[in-house]
Amino acid sequence: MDAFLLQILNGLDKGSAYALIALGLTLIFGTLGVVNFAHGALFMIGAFCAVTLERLLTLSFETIDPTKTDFLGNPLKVKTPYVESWFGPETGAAIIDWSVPLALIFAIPVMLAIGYAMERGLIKHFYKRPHADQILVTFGLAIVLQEVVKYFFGANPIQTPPPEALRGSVDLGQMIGFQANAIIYPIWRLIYFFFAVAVIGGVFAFLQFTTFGMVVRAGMADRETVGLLGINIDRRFTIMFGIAAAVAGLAGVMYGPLNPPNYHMGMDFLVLSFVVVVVGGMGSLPGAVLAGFLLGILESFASTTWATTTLPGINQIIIYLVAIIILLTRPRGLMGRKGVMED
Amino acid sequence: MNVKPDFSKNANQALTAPAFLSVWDMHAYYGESYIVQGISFNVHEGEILALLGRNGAGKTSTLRSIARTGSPQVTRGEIWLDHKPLHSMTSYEAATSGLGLVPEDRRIIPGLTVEENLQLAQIAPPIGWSIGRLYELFPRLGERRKQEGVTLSGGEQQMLAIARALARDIKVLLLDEPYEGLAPVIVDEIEKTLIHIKEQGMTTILVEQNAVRALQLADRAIILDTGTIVFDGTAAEVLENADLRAEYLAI
Amino acid sequence: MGILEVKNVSKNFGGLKALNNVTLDVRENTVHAIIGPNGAGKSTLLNCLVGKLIPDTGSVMFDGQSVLGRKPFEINQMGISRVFQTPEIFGDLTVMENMLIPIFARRDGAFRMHAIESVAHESAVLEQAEKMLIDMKMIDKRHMHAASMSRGDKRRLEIGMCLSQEPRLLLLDEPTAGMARADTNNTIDLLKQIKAERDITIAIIEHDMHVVFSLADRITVLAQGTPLVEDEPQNIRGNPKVREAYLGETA
Amino acid sequence: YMNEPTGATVTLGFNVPQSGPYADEGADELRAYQLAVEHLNGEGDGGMLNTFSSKALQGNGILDKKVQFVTGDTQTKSDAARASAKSMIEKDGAIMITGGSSSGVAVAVQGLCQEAGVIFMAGLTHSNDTTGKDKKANGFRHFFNAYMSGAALAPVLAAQYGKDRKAYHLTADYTWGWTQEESIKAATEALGWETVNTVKTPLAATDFSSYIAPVLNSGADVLILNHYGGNMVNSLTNAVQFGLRDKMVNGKRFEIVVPLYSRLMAKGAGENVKGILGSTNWHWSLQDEASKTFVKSFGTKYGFPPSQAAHTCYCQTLLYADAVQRAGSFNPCAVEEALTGGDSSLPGISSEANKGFLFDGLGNGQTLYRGADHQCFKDVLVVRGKENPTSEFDLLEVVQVTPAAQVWYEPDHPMFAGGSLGECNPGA
Amino acid sequence: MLGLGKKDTTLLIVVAVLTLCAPFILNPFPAGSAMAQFNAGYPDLMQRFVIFGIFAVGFNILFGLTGYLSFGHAAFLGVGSYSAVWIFKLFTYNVLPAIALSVVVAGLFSLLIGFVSLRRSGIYFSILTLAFAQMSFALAYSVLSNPKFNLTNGETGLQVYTDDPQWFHSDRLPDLPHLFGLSMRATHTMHMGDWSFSFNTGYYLCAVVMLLVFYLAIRIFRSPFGMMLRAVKSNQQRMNYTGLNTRPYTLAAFVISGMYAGLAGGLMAAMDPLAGAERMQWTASGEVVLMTILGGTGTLIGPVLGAGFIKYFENIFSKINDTVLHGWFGFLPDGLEDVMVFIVHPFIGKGWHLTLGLLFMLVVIFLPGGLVEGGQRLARWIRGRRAEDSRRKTEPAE
Ligand SMILES: Nc1ncnc2c1ncn2[C@@H]1O[C@H](COP(=O)(O)OP(=O)(O)OP(=O)(O)O)[C@@H](O)[C@H]1O
Ligand SMILES: Nc1ncnc2c1ncn2[C@@H]1O[C@H](COP(=O)(O)OP(=O)(O)OP(=O)(O)O)[C@@H](O)[C@H]1O
Ligand SMILES: [Mg+2]
Ligand SMILES: [Mg+2]
Repeated sequence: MDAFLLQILNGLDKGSAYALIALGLTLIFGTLGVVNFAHGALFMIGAFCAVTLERLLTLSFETIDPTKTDFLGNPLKVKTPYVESWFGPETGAAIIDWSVPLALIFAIPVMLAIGYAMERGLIKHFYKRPHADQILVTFGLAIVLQEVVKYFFGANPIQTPPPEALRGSVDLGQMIGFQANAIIYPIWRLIYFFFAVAVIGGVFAFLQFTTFGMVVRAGMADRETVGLLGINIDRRFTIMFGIAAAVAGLAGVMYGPLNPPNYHMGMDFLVLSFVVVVVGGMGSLPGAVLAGFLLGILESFASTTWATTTLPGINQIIIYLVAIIILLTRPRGLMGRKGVMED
Repeated sequence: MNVKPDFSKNANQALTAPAFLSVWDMHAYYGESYIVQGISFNVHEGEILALLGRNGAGKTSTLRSIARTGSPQVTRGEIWLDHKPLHSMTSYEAATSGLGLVPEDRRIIPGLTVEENLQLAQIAPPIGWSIGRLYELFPRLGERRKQEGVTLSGGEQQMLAIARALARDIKVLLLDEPYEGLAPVIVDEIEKTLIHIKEQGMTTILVEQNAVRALQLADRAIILDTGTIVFDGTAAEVLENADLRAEYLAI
Repeated sequence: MGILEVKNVSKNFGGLKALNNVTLDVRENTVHAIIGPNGAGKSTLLNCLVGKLIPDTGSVMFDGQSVLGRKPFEINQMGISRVFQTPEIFGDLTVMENMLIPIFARRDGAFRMHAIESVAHESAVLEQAEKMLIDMKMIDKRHMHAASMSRGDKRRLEIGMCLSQEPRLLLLDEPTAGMARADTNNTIDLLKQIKAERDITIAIIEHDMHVVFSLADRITVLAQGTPLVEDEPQNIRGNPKVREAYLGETA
Repeated sequence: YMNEPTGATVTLGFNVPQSGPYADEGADELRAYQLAVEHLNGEGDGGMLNTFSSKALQGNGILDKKVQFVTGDTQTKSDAARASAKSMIEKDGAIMITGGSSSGVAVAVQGLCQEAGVIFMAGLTHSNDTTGKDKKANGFRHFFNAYMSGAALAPVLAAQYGKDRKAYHLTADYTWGWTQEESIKAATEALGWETVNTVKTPLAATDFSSYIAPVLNSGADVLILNHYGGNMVNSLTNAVQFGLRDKMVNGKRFEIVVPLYSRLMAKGAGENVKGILGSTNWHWSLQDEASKTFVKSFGTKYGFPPSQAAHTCYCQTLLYADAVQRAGSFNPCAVEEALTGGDSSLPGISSEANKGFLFDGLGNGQTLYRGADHQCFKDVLVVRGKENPTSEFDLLEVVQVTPAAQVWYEPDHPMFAGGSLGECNPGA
Repeated sequence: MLGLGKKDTTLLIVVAVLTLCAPFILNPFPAGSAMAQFNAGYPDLMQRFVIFGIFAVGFNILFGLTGYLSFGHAAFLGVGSYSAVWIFKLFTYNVLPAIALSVVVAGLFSLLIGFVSLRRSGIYFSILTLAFAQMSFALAYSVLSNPKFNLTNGETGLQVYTDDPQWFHSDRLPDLPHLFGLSMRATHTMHMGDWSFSFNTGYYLCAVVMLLVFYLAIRIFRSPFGMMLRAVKSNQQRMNYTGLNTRPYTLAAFVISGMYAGLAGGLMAAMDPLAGAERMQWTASGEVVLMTILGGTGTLIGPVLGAGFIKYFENIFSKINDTVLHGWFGFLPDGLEDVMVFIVHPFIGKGWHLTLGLLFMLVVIFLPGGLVEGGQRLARWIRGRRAEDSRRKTEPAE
C-alpha cells in the first residue's frame, strides 16, 4: 500500500515535469502546428537561466590569502562575491542561496525575449512550410543553442541547489499514519508539483476564459481566413510562442534543483515530450497534461522491483509500449482533436 | 458599346469623382504565372458591381488581390478604399479598414463550431450585425450553432461564410460566387439581403457564374478575360448586348 | 428493379436526423436527380452509398449486392464513382497524372505493384487519359499542377477522372457549381453523350435547375432527410409543395 | 607493417569524446595528450618523463621522429568512434590510437585496432571486459577496472561502516554497470555484507526518484550506485534529496557509496558528494614526486589540475612511446613485446601471471603492465568527498592507497573469463 | 537506356561516374598539404557516403513519395547489421549471405512494424515508428544482451570472437569479411606525384550495390507504383474513392524502404564487422530524416547528397583541431593568426556540431528544396549568365 502510494507520488512528480514540457510543446506543436525540435533546448535554456543568475550573483573579487596555497603551491586566491560585500555576508549569502527562486523572475523576461526573437526571426517563416522543413530548421537551432551553452558552461552537469530551507525531505507517510520512512518525499519535489499545477492551471485559464486560444487555433487551421476577418494573427502567434517558451523555461528553472542541468538535458527530454504530446492527442492541452501524468506514473510503477522482476527490462520500454498501445486503440491519442496534424 | 478597356475613361472618372473603391493598374502573379494583367476600375459607394468572366479568367484572383491575401502576389498597382491606400496594407489591416471577402471555397474554419466561426469575425473591430440577428437571417445556422462548421452541408457552409462577413461592419463586400450550392429559395433570400444592405449603403462586388442573375441585381458590370478587363459598363448594357454575352458569358 | 436500391436508410448526427427512412430506387441507365433544400441530407445520402458514412439503419444494394460494410475502395471497384461537392483531386500531381490514376485503378484493381515498369511505357493508359482530357477540353492543361487550377477547372477535372473509370453508377454532387455557363453546357452535353454511348447510371445532386431539367429522367426531392416526392421532371416543376420548399418564386 | 612511419614524423591518433555528455572529460584527455606530445618532443618542462623509471625517451620524439597527432570525436558511440579511428588509420596514417571515455567505445575501437594492425592504448575504460572477455593483443589498458574498485573499496567500507551491513544496488543497465555491480557485490559479500536488492536502471534515465524512493523502506542501510557520468550525478543528487543521508536504519547511519569516482563527476554532483566513499585511478592531490610533477606541468599550462582521465591518457602516451623506443621499432608486435612481454614482476605477489613490464614514476607507484591480458596493476585510490573543500578542485580526499597486491587477480578469474588475446596483428 | 527516360539516364550515368571515380574526386588535395585535411577519399568515409546514401535513398521512397515520416528507420538498419554479424559469427565471413539475410530480416521486421504503424497517419504514425524503434534500441542495448540470452552484446556491440563457430570458414580465407576471398579491407593505394588515391574493395562493392539500388529507385519513382505513392501523399481520400487501397501501397513502400535500410545495415557490418546498438537510436533515425530533407525530399539524388554532406561534417570537421588551424593560418602574422584561430575555433573540432546546426538552418532557410534546389539555382544562374553572354555577343553594341 505504502509502496503503491510512493510510486504514485513519484509518478506525479515525474509527470509534472513531462506535463510542463509537453504543455509548452503542445502550445507550439499542437496549436501553432510547428514541429519544434528546439523546445527541449528552451527547457534547457530555462535551467541555465538559473545557472547564469547564480553565476551573476556570485561574481566575485579576489583577495589573496597568504596562509593557504592552491594546488600549484601558489598563495590561494580567495573569492568574495560582490553581493556579499554589498549587502553584508548574511544577506548576500541568503540572496545567493535563493538564486533558483529568484531565477524565476529573471527567466520570464529572458524566455519571452528568446521566444519572441525565435518566432519573429525564424519560426514565422515556417508556418506554411512542410513539417519536414520545420524539423530541420528547429533541429539545427536546437543544436546551435545547445552548442552555445556548451561553449560557455561545459558539458558537465552544474548544480543549482534549492535554497537551504527547502532542501531535504518530509516524511509524508508518517503524517498520514504509516510507519516512519515509508513515504519520504523531497520538499522541492512537492514544490515542483504544485508549481506545475499552478502553471498548468494558469495557462488553461488564460486559454479557456479568453478567446485567445480559439483565435490561435483558428489561425493555425486557416491563417488566411482569420486575416480576412481583420485579426492580426501574427501577433497572437508570437504571443503564443512567447508563452510556450516561458512555460518551457520556467519548467527548466524549477527542474534544476531536482537534477543538475547540463547542455543536453533538452534533447534527453525532447523525444519523450513529443511522445507525451502525441499520446495526449494533438491540439489538446488537457490531453498533454493527462498523458504527462499518466506516463510519469506508469514509468514509476514499471521501475518497481516487482515489475522489473516479473518482466525484465520493462522499465526500459514502458513509455513506448504504452504509447503504442494507446495510439493503436485510440486513433487520436487520449484527447486529440480531429484533423490536427493528421497528415 | 465599349468592349475594349479604356483606361483613360477610368482615369478621368477617378479624377472627377474620386470613387469609393478604386483599383488602378493592378498586376498580380502566382509564382511565375502572370494572372492579373493590369486591371483598373472604380466602384462607387452603395453600388453593386458584377465581376464576370469564364473559369480561369481571373475573377477570384482579382478579389484576392484587392483583399491583400498575398496570393496572388500583387506586383504593381494601387488600390484605394475611401481614401485609404489598401495596396500598402496586409490582409488584416485591409479587413479592419472595412473590406470583407466571402471566399469562393467558403473557408469555414475546421475545429470551430458554427458559433465560434461567427465569434471569430467579431474579435477585431468594427463589429457589424449581432450574432442573434444573423441567426434570424439564416435560421439554419441558429439550429446548428454547436455543430462543427465544416460538417455543415455545402449550402449551410455558404450561409455561414456570408454571415461571417456580415458579422463585421464592412464598407465593401467582396462576394466570390455566393450562390454556389445554394437552393433557389435561399438564393432569393440572399439576394433580398444584398438589396437590403445596399440600401443601407453597402458597396458590393459580386462574382457569379449565373451571369443573368448577377446582372439583374447589379448596377454595373465588368467582364474579365485572361486577366484583363474586356468590358466595363452598366449591367443593362451587358444584358442588351447579345454579342458580348455570347462571346464572354455564353448566355 | 433498380440498379441501386436504398431501403429505409436513416442516419443521425447527435440529435439531428440527417436521413430519415429514405427509400430510393435508381433504375439502370437513367439519370436520377436528387434535389432539395440545403441541409436536406443529399450529400449525406451519397456518403452512405460510397462508404464514407455507415447508415444507422437500412440497406443499400448495388446491382444486387450490399454495399454496406465495404470500404470505399471496394465500393468503387464495384463500379460506383463519385464527384464531391468540394473538388477532391490530387493537388500535387499534374492534370495528366490525375487522369491516369483512376484508369490504373480500373485496370489493375485496388492494389497492384507495378514498381519497375515505367508510366511512360503504358501507352494504352496514356492514350485513354489523353482522350478523356480532350473530351473535357483540358488537354492544354495536362502538365499543370492540379492545385493551381481555377475552381471550375478542378471540378471538371474531377468529373473527367470519374468518367474515365467507366463506372456503372456515377454519383455527382453538384458537378456544375461554380462552372461557367459554357462549361456547364459542355458538361451536360458530355454526360448526355456518354450516356448514349455506354451503359451508365447517373445520380446527380444539383441546385442548378437548368442542369437538372436538361438531364434528369427522374427526380427525387429530399427535405429534412425524408423524400418528399419522386416523379418525372415535368411534374416536379409544377408541384406546389416543391415550389414552396425549394424552388421559390424564380423557378 | 601497417602505417609504418617513413618520414621524419610519426602520427598518433587521439580519439576522445568531444560531443555528448563526456565532452568535458574528452577535452581534459586531449589536454593531457597535447602535453604528452610536447614532452615527447622535448618542449615544456618534460613532465613525468623526468620521473618515469624507464629512461629510454630523450625528449627528441619517438625514435628520432617528431610526434604529431590527429584528433577525432568518438561521440561516445561505438560506431562513431570506430569511424573516427578508421579515418585516423586510413587517412592520417596513425600508428597508435588512444583515448575514449567509456568501455563500449574502448572495446569497439580495440577490436578495430586489432583487425587493422595498429596499437590501441585505452583511455578511461573501467569495465572488466576491456581486458577480460574482449581483450585483444593490440590493446592495452593503464586504467584500473571494476574488479579492482571492488577489491580496493570493500575493506575500507568494512572498516568504516562495519561488517554487518545491508546493501542496495542501483545499477546502470548495460555491460559496464553489470560488471561493476558484480565486482563490488562479490567483494562486499566476501566481507560479510548482505545484498538486499539489485535494481537495474535504464541508461537513458535522467531522474532516479522512483528507484531511490523504495530504498529506505527495503531494510538496506547502504546504497551503492553503480552509475557513472550523468547517471551518477543525478542518482546521487536524488538520493541526497530524498534525505537518505540523514536517516538512521537498523540503528546505523545510512550510507551511500559510489564505486567509481571522477573529479569531474564529483564536481557535477556538487555538495552531494561530501563524505561519500568511492574509488579512483589517480588524484591530483597525491604527494608522490611523479604526481606532483605532472600536476605542476599540467596546472601551469592550463590553470587547473588534471583529472584522472587526463592522467591515464598522458601515461598511456608515454608508455607507448617508451615501448617503441625500447623496441627500436614501431611494429605493433615489437611494441607489444616491449610493453608487456618483459619478465619483471610486482613484488609480493606470487603468481604465474605476475610477469610483464614493471615501471614506476608515473603516479601510481610501482606498476606492472601484465603480459597475460595487457592490464596494468598498480595502487588504487579509495577517496571520499571532502567536507570542507578549499577550492573548486579540492573535492575528493584520498582515504587510502590500496596496494596493487590487494587488487591482484589471476587472468582466468571468472569475471574476466572468456576471450583471448590472440596474436598481435602488425597489419598488412 | 535501361528503360529510363533521357534525363534519368543522364542522372544515372553522372552518379555512376561520380561514385566510380570517387577516390579521385574526394582526394583533390595533395597528401601532405595543409588542405589535405579536407580530403575525404579514404575507404571508411567513402563507404559511409554510399552506405548512408543507400539508407537515405530508401528512406526517401517512403517519405519523399508517400509523405509518411518514419522516425524509426534506424531500427531496420540496426536489425540488418545484427543479422549480418550473426551470419559472420555462425557461418562464414563471406558478405553475400550476410547482406542477403540482412535485407530479408529487415524486410520482415519492417513488415511487422509497418503493418501496425500504418494504421495511423501523420504525426501519430511518426510517433508510433519512433516508439517501436526506441523499444528496439532499449532491447538491443540492454535487455537482449544479458548473459543468459545475449543476442546483441549490448553497449559493446555484436562482434565476431575467435571462439565463434563460423562453420563454413576455412583458414585459406581472410579473417575478415570478404567476397569469395577478396577481403573488404583490401586497399590499393595509387600515388601520383604528391597525390595519393585509395581503391578499396569494400568501397567498390558498396558503390556497385548503391548504383543498383539507385537505379531501382529511379524505376520505382517513374513507375505507376511510384505515382500511386505520390497520390497517397497528395490526397488519400481521393485514392480511396478511386478504388485504390492505400494501405498495401504504403506498406509496400514502408517495407521497400525498410529493406534498403537493412541493406545499408548489412553493408555496414560487411565493411566493419561490428553492430552497435546506437545504430538503432532515434538520433540515428533522425539523422536519415535530416539527410533526406537536407538533400531534397522527393528528389532522386537529394538524399545521397544529404547523406554525403552530414557524413562529411561528422568525419572531416570533427577532426580539425587548433593545431591544424595554426597550420592553415601559419602564413599570417602572429597576432592575426591567433585572431583567425580564435574566430574559427568554436566551429571546428568539438564545435563541429555547431557548424552542422548552423548549416542545417541556412540550407533550409535559403534553399527550401534542399541541396538539390541549391544546385538547380546554381545551374539556372549559370545558364542565365551564359544566355546573357550570348545575347550580349549577338546583339550589336548600342
Ligand atoms: N495557386 C495558384 N497557382 C498558380 N496558378 C493559379 C493558382 N490559382 C489560380 N491560378 C490560375 O490563375 C488563373 C485565374 O484563376 P482564378 O481562380 O482567378 O479564376 P476565376 O476567374 O476565379 O475562375 P473560376 O470561375 O473557375 O473560379 C487560372 O488560370 C488558374 O489556373
Ligand atoms: N458530420 C456531421 N455531424 C453533424 N451534422 C452533420 C454532419 N454531416 C452533415 N451534418 C448535417 O446533416 C444535414 C444534412 O447534410 P448534407 O450535407 O447531407 O446536406 P445536403 O442536402 O447535401 O445540403 P447542401 O445542398 O447544402 O449540400 C445538414 O444539416 C448538416 O449540417
Ligand atoms: Mg473563382
Ligand atoms: Mg451537399
